[in-house]
Amino acid sequence: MSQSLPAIIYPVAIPLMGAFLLPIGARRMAELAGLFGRIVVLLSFSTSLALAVSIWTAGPAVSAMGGFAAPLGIVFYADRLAMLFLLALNVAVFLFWPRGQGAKGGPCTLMLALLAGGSGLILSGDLFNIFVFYEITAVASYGLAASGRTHAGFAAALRFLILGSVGSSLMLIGIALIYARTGTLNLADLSRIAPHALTGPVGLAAFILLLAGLGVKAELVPLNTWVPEVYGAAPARVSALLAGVVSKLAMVVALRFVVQVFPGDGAHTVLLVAGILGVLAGELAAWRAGSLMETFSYSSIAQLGMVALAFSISGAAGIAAGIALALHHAVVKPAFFMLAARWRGPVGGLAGAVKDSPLAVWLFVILSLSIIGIPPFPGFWAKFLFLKAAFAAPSAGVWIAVFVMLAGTVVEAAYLFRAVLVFFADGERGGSTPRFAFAQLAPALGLGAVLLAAMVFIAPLGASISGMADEASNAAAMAARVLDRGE
Amino acid sequence: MSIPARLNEVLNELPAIQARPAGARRVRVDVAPQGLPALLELLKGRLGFIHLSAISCVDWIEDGQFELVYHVWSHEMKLLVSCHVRIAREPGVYVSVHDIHEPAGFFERDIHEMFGVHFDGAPSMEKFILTSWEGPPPMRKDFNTRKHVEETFEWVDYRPDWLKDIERKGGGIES
Amino acid sequence: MTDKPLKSHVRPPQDTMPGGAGQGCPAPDAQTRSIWRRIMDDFADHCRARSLFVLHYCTGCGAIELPPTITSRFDMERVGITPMVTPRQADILLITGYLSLKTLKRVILSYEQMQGPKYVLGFGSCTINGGMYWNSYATMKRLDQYIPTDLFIAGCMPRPEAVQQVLLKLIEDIDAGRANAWQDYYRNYDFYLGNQQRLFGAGWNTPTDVIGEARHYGYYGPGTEGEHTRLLAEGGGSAARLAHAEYPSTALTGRIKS
Amino acid sequence: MRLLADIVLMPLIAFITGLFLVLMYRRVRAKIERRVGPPFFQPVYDIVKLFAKKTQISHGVMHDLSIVLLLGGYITAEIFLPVPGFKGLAEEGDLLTLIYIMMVPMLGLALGVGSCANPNGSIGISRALTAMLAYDVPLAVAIIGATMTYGTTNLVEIVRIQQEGGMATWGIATMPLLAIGGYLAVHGMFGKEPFEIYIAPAEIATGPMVEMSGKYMGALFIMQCFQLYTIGVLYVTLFLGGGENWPLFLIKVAAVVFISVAVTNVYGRYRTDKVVRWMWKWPTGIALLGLALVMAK
Amino acid sequence: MSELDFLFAFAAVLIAGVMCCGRDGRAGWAAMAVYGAMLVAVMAAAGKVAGGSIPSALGFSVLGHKIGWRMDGLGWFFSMLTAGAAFFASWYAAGEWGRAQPGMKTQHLLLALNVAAMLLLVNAGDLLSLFIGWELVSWAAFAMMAQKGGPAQPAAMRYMIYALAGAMAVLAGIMIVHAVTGSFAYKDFAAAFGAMSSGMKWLLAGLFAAGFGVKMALMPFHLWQAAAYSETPGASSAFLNAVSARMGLFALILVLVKVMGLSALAGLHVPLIGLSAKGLLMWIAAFTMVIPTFIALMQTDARMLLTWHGIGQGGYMLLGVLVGTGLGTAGGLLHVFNYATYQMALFLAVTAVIHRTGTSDLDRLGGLITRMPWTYVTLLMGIIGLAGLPPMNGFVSKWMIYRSLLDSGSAFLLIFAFVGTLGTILSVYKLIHNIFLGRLRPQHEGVREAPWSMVAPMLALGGIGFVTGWFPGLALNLTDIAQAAMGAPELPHGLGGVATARGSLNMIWVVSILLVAIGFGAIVFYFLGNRRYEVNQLNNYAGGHFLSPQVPYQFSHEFYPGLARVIGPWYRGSIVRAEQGIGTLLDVSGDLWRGIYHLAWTPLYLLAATVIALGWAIMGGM
Repeated sequence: MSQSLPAIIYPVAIPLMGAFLLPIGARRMAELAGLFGRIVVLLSFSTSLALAVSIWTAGPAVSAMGGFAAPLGIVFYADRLAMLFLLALNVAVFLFWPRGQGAKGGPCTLMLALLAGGSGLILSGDLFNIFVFYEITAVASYGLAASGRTHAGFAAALRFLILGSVGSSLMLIGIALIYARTGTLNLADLSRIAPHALTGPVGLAAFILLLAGLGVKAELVPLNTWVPEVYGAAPARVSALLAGVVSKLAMVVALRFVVQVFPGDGAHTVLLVAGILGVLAGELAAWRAGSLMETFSYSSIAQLGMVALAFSISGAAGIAAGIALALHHAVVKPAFFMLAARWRGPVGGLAGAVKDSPLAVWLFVILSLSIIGIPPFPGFWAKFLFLKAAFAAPSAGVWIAVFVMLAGTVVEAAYLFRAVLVFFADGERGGSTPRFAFAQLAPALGLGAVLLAAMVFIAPLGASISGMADEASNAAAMAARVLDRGE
Repeated sequence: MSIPARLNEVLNELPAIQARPAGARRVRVDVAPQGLPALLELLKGRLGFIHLSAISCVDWIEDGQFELVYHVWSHEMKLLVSCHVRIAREPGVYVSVHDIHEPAGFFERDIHEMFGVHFDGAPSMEKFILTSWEGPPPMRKDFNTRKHVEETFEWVDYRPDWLKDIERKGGGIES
Repeated sequence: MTDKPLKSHVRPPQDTMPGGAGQGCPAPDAQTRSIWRRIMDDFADHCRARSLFVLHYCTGCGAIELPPTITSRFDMERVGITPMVTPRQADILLITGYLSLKTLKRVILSYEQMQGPKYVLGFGSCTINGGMYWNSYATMKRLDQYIPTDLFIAGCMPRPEAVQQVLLKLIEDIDAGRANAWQDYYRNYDFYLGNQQRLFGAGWNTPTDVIGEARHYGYYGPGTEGEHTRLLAEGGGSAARLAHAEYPSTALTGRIKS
Repeated sequence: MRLLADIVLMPLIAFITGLFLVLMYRRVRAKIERRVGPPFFQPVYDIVKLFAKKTQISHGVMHDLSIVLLLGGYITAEIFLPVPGFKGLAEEGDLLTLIYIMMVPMLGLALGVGSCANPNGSIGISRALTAMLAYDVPLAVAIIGATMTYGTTNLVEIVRIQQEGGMATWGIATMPLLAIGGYLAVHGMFGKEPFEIYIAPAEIATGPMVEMSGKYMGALFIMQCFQLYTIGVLYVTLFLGGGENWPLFLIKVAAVVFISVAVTNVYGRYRTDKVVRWMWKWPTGIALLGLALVMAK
Repeated sequence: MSELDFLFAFAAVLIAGVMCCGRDGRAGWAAMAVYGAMLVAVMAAAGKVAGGSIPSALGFSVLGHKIGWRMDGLGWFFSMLTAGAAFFASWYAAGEWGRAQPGMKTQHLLLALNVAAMLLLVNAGDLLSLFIGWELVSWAAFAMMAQKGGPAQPAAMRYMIYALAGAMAVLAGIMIVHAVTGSFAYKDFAAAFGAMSSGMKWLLAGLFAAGFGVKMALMPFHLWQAAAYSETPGASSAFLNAVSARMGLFALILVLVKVMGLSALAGLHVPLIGLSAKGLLMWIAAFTMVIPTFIALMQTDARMLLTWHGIGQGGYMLLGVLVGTGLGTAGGLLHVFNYATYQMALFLAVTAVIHRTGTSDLDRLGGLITRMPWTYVTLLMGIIGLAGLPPMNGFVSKWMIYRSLLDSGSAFLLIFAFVGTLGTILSVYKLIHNIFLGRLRPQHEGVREAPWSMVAPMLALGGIGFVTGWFPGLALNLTDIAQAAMGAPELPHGLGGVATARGSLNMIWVVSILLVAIGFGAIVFYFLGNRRYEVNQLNNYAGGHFLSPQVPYQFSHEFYPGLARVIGPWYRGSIVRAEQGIGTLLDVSGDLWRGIYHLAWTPLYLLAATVIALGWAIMGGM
């Protein structure tokens, strides 16, 4: 059942080593940095792929660091959910590797650090370990946010840094609170102690603090004021990566906490409230947004709000819906960001874009149809899963959540198709809107292809997601697997 | 029957003017052509002669003159002043007073149509009564209406020749 | 001049009157009429005599005589005479008194808009010989020069009794089939047009296409077209040609009725 | 064969009765104005004179078709209107069909007048349709109330129900309010004085009839006869127990028309919006009250 | 490969065909041929579908739910309508009108997409496929509306928001049903509906009625339809008007009447007023009949007038179906068929007028009867049908609806229906008078009749209306199939019409007598008087005034001044203000949220809040 120790470590170790070696090498051969970085990513991708295949076949794997047993030692826990997001992270990093003038030493190392931190975050089964890797990813994302080297970029990154550090400190307090009450930091151990130790206001306060920490990255309402500025100012590839995958990682960690450490209703209602506020904030702000980039950043807040709503529904169905929504958003949002990168400025100025770059406009239409949730597209099936889960256990909060989500979808459709109609409007001076070079369009087209493929193979994809959700939802099995590994 | 004192003062201020009472509430004032607008202005300004009821024109063909009579009323003094002006018949041109009394515009158009007197500065001098009339201004004495009628119209003769030969055969109107 | 009636057996010859207007012209559809047709015509004349619509067009000072004649004092409805608003539906056109040239234009237009057997009654001496406006440049003197007139009433405004009497005389004429002056407008249109053009100039025309109607109803006589209508055709524009230029035709097929 | 006789005779009877009704209308008006009034055959003379007009002016094919539609519409309406002795086709089409068939001639006239290209006519038709909207609301309420009480819309059946119990089961006895509301609406339908806004000779030169001359005008006179007859008989059939025998039936129809005509000649002319307001206030109110009573039963 | 599969195959072939070679001239005629073939295929399937239903191979299962399509009587009826309407629309567009249109290829493509989407909707096998079809229809209609650009886009945007809100309500309803019954099949839903609590029943009925009511433009959601449908280019707007709005009615019938059952709806009672759910819906239908009709009365654009009438007529159909008796349901469904014929004829006629004169503004047209007689004949047949007067088919269905209302004793609803008909008569006369009658304007002097390729479909539609008016039995056979599938009681009817105990209608006699009487009238007219003489339009009575073409002598602006003075103040547009209220609410809250993201000191506020919370937790919790 337990895999050989080194296999789980590689996805974290390789990028970490690469991150440190790259600056040394880069001083002499500057252009080699990009290439070297890519090789490292490919390497880590292949190892994690191998790991994923083995887990898929043999079930979740556990590895304790340095031979120390579970409750004391640091444990890595990898199940199919973790593997899915690990692969997604690797693919995203490879796809959005900085190009052009941004590809000097700095951003590449940060990218590798981000990869390492992210993988560690998703794999570690220990609370403090999660905090450490969360810090690594946070720092890396601050650096990347500023990699645009523009004045606005620096200011946004600074505000992002301040907010992130405040969040992290709150998270630290939370961890300390838990450690004080339970005496252990291992998630599996906690899942056994927490139900009777962390109940009551202290437990809730601890969860809120943890969620506050994670909320910064997961764009939950009170903490996501940095989103429009950073995504607006950062280079498109960075915002795509951050919005697309990194925010999902934080949400998955929050899921782990809710499933294992805080199974009670308190945590679920907090997540529900955060989700509702997220959807409301995202959709309404996007309705009044000026440029496309700003619209999509608000829209990502809204989508993550929906994921939070899904996770707030206890039980495997909720988790499955959450995964489906997160995965779909991870595919669609980066493509939107790549498009928005070329279509800067207010939407009104883009009249007649369909004549200049028809492919981009039709991709935009397909993506918006899917994100709204029109039947043949996978977006619909994600919403379908969410509604199925929501109506399975209808409570007052869930009714409000459903209403907010459906109303949000209507508003989302309104502002997306407001833009589409502008594209199709017959602009007077043809050729005024920016054209797309194939290189810029390639990642978006790739993601579009993935979406269409998902549309075709919806049935198997649905089955695997629900399997993943079942496995991730029973905390007891995970605890048993981690703790009494020996006996 | 005498001219009210206030009117007398005003009239004395103008040169070449004769005024004499012409009835219970009527005064006739003869004034030189160039003095009329001033007279009307004075009467209107000072004594409240605000109502120009009519402008009539008389064709003195023997003297070769037209006489224009401006009938002006004052409701305060309950008095009518008719200002008589003589203009030469041939050019038949006089100045318009429509800026003092607005209804004058129509009276002048009427006189132009009927007598051919042209008023300088009048708002419009086109026909509005005899719209399809091509002949000379009909009210001038030199226009012979009888001859015109004789030319354009035919008469029913009360004893046509066919009636005469019927009567010869004994028929005709019962006596 | 006492208005003594003509002895009944006296009938003035037609050709002496210019244009043959006045006391009824030769029997209209002179071709031999079949028995059935004669019966129908007699019955039609019988009904026409007893149902007359008078046009509400008060052209002169005599109109004030009409109300007592039509309403309760003399009640002409006893013999079927009722007032009607538009010329289209009216049979009798009353010219009650003097006619200024401007009004004459409207009278001619209304006359042409009237239908089929229509009758014109001239009230008072103004329509006979100009009346007291005989030497006025602005009024017409003889009504029957411009539109064919059936009956005149002498007097400077005849009283309702006289009006009643002329109406009864008209009814009697219609019953006997003699009241056909209206056909004369079609047969001698050139004469009437000539008189009208003399007053109103060559450009004078009305939207009604009288020549076309004459040809359509079979009253196209030798006098219908002459040099006046030719004048109208090229100079002022004949009703037909003008119809095209100025008045677009509503004929379904769009053809212009020549 | 019986049907063929009905189809030919019913319109003829309708026309002749209509002539009498028109004569009665003009005689009553004359008597009110202290006049002798027209001779006996005056309506016939008018119609024959109009048809015997030598020149007939038309404004296009639609102008002619409207007259044809007019006459056809009213003849059809007569055939669906049961009178004593003649059942016609009342079985085939019921009261609702009759109400709609009575709208066909109105539409035909409207199209014809429209094609005359004369604004007086168009204004007349716009006022006529507004008046129709005005008086048809109370009429509808009355008809619905009647059909509710009788339970059927088959006119022959309605007449039979009313005649079962003699005077007591007449419509006016069983539902007085509906009858009164209905009568006020019917008075509006006659299109006479208080609601004569669309003929209004002084303002719009007889409205729809402005360009009608000769046989067109004759057809309109015939329509007036049919109109008086049809509306009178409809009211009699619905509320006055239909026709047991001819003399009584004619007296009832004459009575219906007489009261309306008598009232007509003492009124001035309402403006169009006054017609609408009046019709939707008093007759509708009374009829609704009656309907409420009927529904309560 | 059942008939249904043939149908789907035809639709797919058509879309592909138009995509690849939509450019060349013959594409229009080819599309027409395919639609004709579709119509024939549907007609052929009539026998098979009368009893049960035709399964289809198209179907897949996802996330554990099996989704399939099959055609039952109701689906067959609406498929026949769709194919017929598409056939006439493409026939009209194939001719000269199509060649004169910019971007005709996209219009053909969108028409094909719309037809395919509608076929998917009406032949849905279960609730999920119903929703899939519903979404596709909404979006295909949106694309067709927005295609022309310019003023069409805001109208299309407004439609899309309404349609999507409706779709979300339907989705929520479907998911609730799934949560309760565990499956999407109609029969499970029907079985479980009886046992549900009245609160749940109200919720489901409300959600489905609102969701489908949006597409049908029922009263509170009717604002979008007039502008959206009249801005679409001619032939496709005729298609949209005739059939697209009826998809809402199809879904309403399917869910509310067939699945839930009218008796169940009658059981639900509104607490305060004594109405049942069915009664409430009938009153909504009644208001939908009257108010849009009187709004149509005040329109000055021909297309807006017709689309407002479309909304009004929708009220009639729903009212007929909701009465529930055999006569009422047959009346409602027959009205769907009749409405499709005359509304399409009207719209094509108005498009022909626009094609020739360039405008559809009623204040700038007039007297076109002399120039476009065949278009006039079509419009005449159309308005007689729309007003519901005897010779045309519109009368038959309205009579049946009135008859059923009388039988069920709902007098006040009948008064509303009657007032609606009167309003229709007034506004349709205004339509035909302002366009074709009255004075011909000088600038329309050179207008010619529309080309034959446009006149032929119009006359064909008018002919169908007249024939089914004369022999309503033909159309009633079609509605029988739909009625059987709906589970409504059977309606005994002959070729001429319906013979019930309390009042019967035999249109063969009514129309024949009308024609005979018109013949007699023609004899009286043509033989009794003298030959008529046609005069030009200026030979007119004008109080002695000489008419000239330059001076406009036409009464068309504000056609019913008397009526406007009475009912003018009633047009307060309260629903329009409510809609604007929601819009401003959305904008204000959007600005509010956006403001939060421009706050500078969020971290500080956050820190302060957490410290306070922590203090409370520690003090209390420890």
